Amino acid sequence: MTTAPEVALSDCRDAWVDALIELGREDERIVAVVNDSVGSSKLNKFQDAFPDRVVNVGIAEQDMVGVGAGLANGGKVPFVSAAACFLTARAMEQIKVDAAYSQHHMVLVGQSPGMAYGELGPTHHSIEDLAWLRAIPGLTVIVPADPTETAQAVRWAAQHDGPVFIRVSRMGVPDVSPDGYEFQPGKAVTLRDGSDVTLIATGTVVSRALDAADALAEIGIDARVLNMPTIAPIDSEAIESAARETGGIVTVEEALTAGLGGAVSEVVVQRHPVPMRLVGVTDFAPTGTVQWLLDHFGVSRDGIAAAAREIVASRRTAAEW
Amino acid sequence: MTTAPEVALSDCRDAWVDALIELGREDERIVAVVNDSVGSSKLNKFQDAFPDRVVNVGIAEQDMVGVGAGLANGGKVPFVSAAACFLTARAMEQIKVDAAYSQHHMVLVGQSPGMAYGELGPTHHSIEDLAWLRAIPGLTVIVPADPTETAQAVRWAAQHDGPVFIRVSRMGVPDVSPDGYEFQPGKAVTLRDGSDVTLIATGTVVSRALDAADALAEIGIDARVLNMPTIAPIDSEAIESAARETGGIVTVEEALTAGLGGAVSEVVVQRHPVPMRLVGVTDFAPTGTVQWLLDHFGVSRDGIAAAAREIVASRRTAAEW
Amino acid sequence: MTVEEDLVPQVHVEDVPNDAFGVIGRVPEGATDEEAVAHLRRAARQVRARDIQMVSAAGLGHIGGEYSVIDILVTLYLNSLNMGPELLGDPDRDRFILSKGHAAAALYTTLAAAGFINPDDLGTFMQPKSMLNGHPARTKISAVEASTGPLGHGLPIAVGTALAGKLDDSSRRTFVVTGDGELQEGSNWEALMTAGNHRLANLCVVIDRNRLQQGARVEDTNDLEPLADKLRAFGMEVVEVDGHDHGALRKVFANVPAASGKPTAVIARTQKGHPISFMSDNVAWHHKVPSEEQVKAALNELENS
Amino acid sequence: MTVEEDLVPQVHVEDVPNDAFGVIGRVPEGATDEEAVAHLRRAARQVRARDIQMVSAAGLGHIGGEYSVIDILVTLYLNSLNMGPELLGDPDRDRFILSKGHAAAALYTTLAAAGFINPDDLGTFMQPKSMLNGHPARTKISAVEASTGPLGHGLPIAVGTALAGKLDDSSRRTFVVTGDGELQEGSNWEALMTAGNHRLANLCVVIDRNRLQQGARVEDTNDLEPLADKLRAFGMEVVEVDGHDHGALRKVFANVPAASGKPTAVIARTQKGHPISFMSDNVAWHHKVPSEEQVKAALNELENS
Ligand SMILES: Cc1ncc(C[n+]2csc(CCOP(=O)(O)OP(=O)(O)O)c2C)c(N)n1
Ligand SMILES: Cc1ncc(C[n+]2csc(CCOP(=O)(O)OP(=O)(O)O)c2C)c(N)n1
Ligand SMILES: [Mg+2]
Ligand SMILES: [Mg+2]
Repeated sequence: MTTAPEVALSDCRDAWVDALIELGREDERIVAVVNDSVGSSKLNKFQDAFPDRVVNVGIAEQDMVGVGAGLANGGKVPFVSAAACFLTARAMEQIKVDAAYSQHHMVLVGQSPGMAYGELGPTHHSIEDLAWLRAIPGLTVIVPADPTETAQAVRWAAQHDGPVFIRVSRMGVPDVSPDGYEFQPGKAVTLRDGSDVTLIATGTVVSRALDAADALAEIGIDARVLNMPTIAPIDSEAIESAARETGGIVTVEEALTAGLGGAVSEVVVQRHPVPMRLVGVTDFAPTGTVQWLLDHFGVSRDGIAAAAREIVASRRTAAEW
Repeated sequence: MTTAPEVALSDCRDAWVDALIELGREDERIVAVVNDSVGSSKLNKFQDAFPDRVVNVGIAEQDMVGVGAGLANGGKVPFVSAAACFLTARAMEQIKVDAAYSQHHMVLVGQSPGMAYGELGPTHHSIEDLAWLRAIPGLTVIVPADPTETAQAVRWAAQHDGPVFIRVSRMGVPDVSPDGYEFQPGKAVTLRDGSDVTLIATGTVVSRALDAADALAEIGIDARVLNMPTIAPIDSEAIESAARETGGIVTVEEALTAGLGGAVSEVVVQRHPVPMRLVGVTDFAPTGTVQWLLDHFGVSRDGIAAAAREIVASRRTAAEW
Repeated sequence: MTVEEDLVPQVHVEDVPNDAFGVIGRVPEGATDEEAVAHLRRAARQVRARDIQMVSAAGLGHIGGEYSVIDILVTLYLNSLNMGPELLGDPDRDRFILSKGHAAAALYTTLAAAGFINPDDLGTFMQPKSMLNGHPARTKISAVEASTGPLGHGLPIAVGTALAGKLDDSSRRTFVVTGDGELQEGSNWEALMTAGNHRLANLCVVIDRNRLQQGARVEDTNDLEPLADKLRAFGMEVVEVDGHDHGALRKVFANVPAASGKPTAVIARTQKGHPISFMSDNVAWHHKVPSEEQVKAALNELENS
Repeated sequence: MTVEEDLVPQVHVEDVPNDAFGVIGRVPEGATDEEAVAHLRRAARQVRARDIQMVSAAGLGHIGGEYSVIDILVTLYLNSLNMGPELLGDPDRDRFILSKGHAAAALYTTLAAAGFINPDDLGTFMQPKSMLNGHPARTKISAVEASTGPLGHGLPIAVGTALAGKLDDSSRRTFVVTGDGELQEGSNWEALMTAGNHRLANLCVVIDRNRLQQGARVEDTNDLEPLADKLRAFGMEVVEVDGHDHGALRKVFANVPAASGKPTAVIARTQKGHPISFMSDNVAWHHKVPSEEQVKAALNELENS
């Protein structure tokens, strides 16, 4: 085992709050709405800059999202920010009706999603959010992979006249965006070209997919890596091309596999059926840190690489028939 | 056009309440918990029989599910019954934590699901529930197709030591269960054998899949029809066999296609990739009756048959290459 | 078969009386109290007449809760709200949100009476692709500020728009109508707490206190009493009023914002199905659909009311 | 990196004091008031000592809200609850639900003191696959009646189990502890309304009134006052008590069910971080993790308390 070079890891909440402060300076309509989550959303700096523009409704998520919709009706551009688990599970009908069905211009910011809360346990994990929210018509669902993408997604959502959900990670992630990257809603980003198999990853674990591609290269498998920052609407074209051109797909997410995995599967079977493996969370987690849990569920360099190898092997066997 | 023979249609709520009354007689622990939904759940007869065993918390779905969990802790077997849209969207975190994560023995009964509320509009439609609930670990999700299956599912859930969600339809449905049918959790039912393509349907629209198979037979396509009453855990074996043996699958549901369609897609890509079409709801509905809306979204004899023909045609084209 | 069959009679749409109905407009400037009340009474009568025809023709609706709230809606739209079709683009316009969205037909009819929607369009109520579906949708009708239907959504939204008005020093007032059964939803108490603590004097919560909910009396389901005490403990300025008295309602609405600086909660004593003899205070009429005969009888009673 | 880094000091687990800790057991039968209180005080001191060591070693926990609730937990488990390891299978046992599940470490330590879990297992707190994860899970520990963590769940569940007891004419009483910030959740008001209307005298809601929530004082976030008025208007028998006074708590809990036939709501005045000088009433200590030095200083203060 060679020691990996030290990679700087960032908490995407820093990029989120810095972007929000910039937006706040440019646009008076920007407000934050929180559920006693100023600190956990890292909004203290925003609150210092704009003390009147933080609406803290206390521990009341239904009210929080409803108030957000009302602020939008009242001419504001609300960023409703809370731990992803509570925001989505507790205010699901408000997200469906007040945000999505009503097509209000409001941004829902799911903080510390996936298993970021680690040892705090499944009640605090937000592993269902991607599957849940992609099943709400009219809601754009974005999962940024690093600080660059986080800032750009926040900026894009601020001017998009419709409801958006953004997952903001606290787990340290390395930069994965190419130089000069510009986030485009609904568009996948090719991080690495390849022809044997495609790894489609989203959010915090894009870097793990890149690591897996390195591991696969070592054994002669040439993996394409796509970052899929938008889960809904999903980039069907990029998925179809990946299926056609590489003949197999592994999805990778810090969420139940009905999230990104489900979304990609639905495109693949309808456009160009190829073998897939869905790497992600498969159950309520045991106690453990987020890193331990990701490894536990196989959302790891080795787990992803093994899934890709299975696909390639099954294809080879099939070809030998 | 020949006139279809008159078919008797049933409101599955009658089977639900009759089964519950029988269970109530056998087992003192059975109680119903409702949100001002005695009438809409057709529970009046149960309430007449057991006036003390209906807990009506009023219009308060979070409390309703929490109280249900508490009743389970207190030794009761609660059937928590409310319109599916409110039960699932409004009490999502209670379903996740109090029912599923806690593995309480309780039954969640989603009444009038899908687009049964027709013209009352998307706020009252429960098209997301299957996608949402199948993404909750540890929760069994059942969608009965007719009165027989409804009664058997209710009976099974009453003795299953864990949380179960059952969708109970009010839209009139014909009988589709074979004589002597016995519901088995997690098991698909072959309603019609066939070798060219498989239609996998669930709930209210199983009969539409059967109609479509008739239509396909007329043009020489031999369609297998599976009723898939359990969405989670899904019957991976039946799906894999269908894929292997018929080479193509159409899913059919009165729900967003991320429900049954997503669940089947995820199995297909991982076990045996074949072309699929996902027939179901794809957006918030315009105003209209449930029948009009089902046709609008192509969840109709013609829409399903067309989807199956597309698959068969694409395969023939591929074969001709 | 989308509602209990026994609640839906066989109706021949063409036989349902279909009164001509036109824009009625606001109480004229400078009207005396008496003139204003007469205007509102007349309007309410016409709105009720059109409403029952719509519901009967559609075979769907919530006539009981529509008749209990119509006097409130008419007083707001034709008298009290600083809001009219010409003000829809004005950020400072007053806002109105019908949280008990199941009374949509009453709202649509009132909006037509106030000139927001074409009275002819009322005939499309519940028809395929109509903008008038069973619950009001903001994406379909520009005068609808919030999509409602699931109970317990309107009040938090109203708190948000009131809060935005306060942040902007706007003259905007926000009125929201909830059902009484609806107050069993915890989301409302979250919102009331927020409104009270933010001292949103520009907010007025009107509770349609008809004492019935869908399946039974409120007190037999999960009682709200002592309601005024609850509201006061959550920071509201509480006013009680006869919810069918246009003159009294006008005064109450004119007092918003309250001198105390608190949000106003109006407990409007109403009756479901008011004033129809066979519907009033009768839980069966929550969403029962009137037959042709019942429509005629109701229209007859309305004419003589 | 699962909590704010500035809240988590570098801790060398092996240097955190790790006191021996054993089952303490209930107040002996026939103990005088003084003896009982002495027993509970001693137990609470030991529970606090073990708790802070666990949190520091794990690098995670909610020490502020744990220290505010420990006297309540200890009084319940070692004195007031009709519940012990031997009663776990008894349907009529009293139920206890910690709705503010973030104080899990305090619950685990108390459960160990009461003999429900092996004191040695406390060392696994937050470790991979431990049954002691950050919030109590009923599937992992048989003494845990309800899985909690998301606020606003415990009280509706408590209402359900109390209701079941009432239906069965059981002697069971149900106690539930909520935070004060937690009462901003509407689900609690739904449950209180249900409890009040069903006159669940066998239910006791204890509010850990430490006046702080996660990020700020409750009154600066969304104030609860007048809290007693709110609770009374929702049908509760309201009792106020010093939540760190074991003697007073014993009496309050002994009065359940209340003579009035109403559910009891206990407003337990507490302090977050009590009684540690540098933690008390300090919002920073909601989920800050103590350093080795702070653990030692706290243990020292506890010894002299
Ligand atoms: C969240 C939610 N739960 C249940 C319903 C079903 N529902 C529609 S109207 C109604 C009764 C409402 O009673 P109330 O608020 O008193 O209204 P009103 O008497 O004015 O009709 C119910 C339970 C709903 N629309 N939303
Ligand atoms: C539904 C929900 N929203 C947010 C949180 C995050 N959270 C954990 S503890 C806490 C503060 C709780 O304050 P309080 O109820 O006063 O508890 P205590 O002061 O006793 O710690 C918050 C907001 C949560 N656990 N659940
Ligand atoms: Mg009412
Ligand atoms: Mg507190």
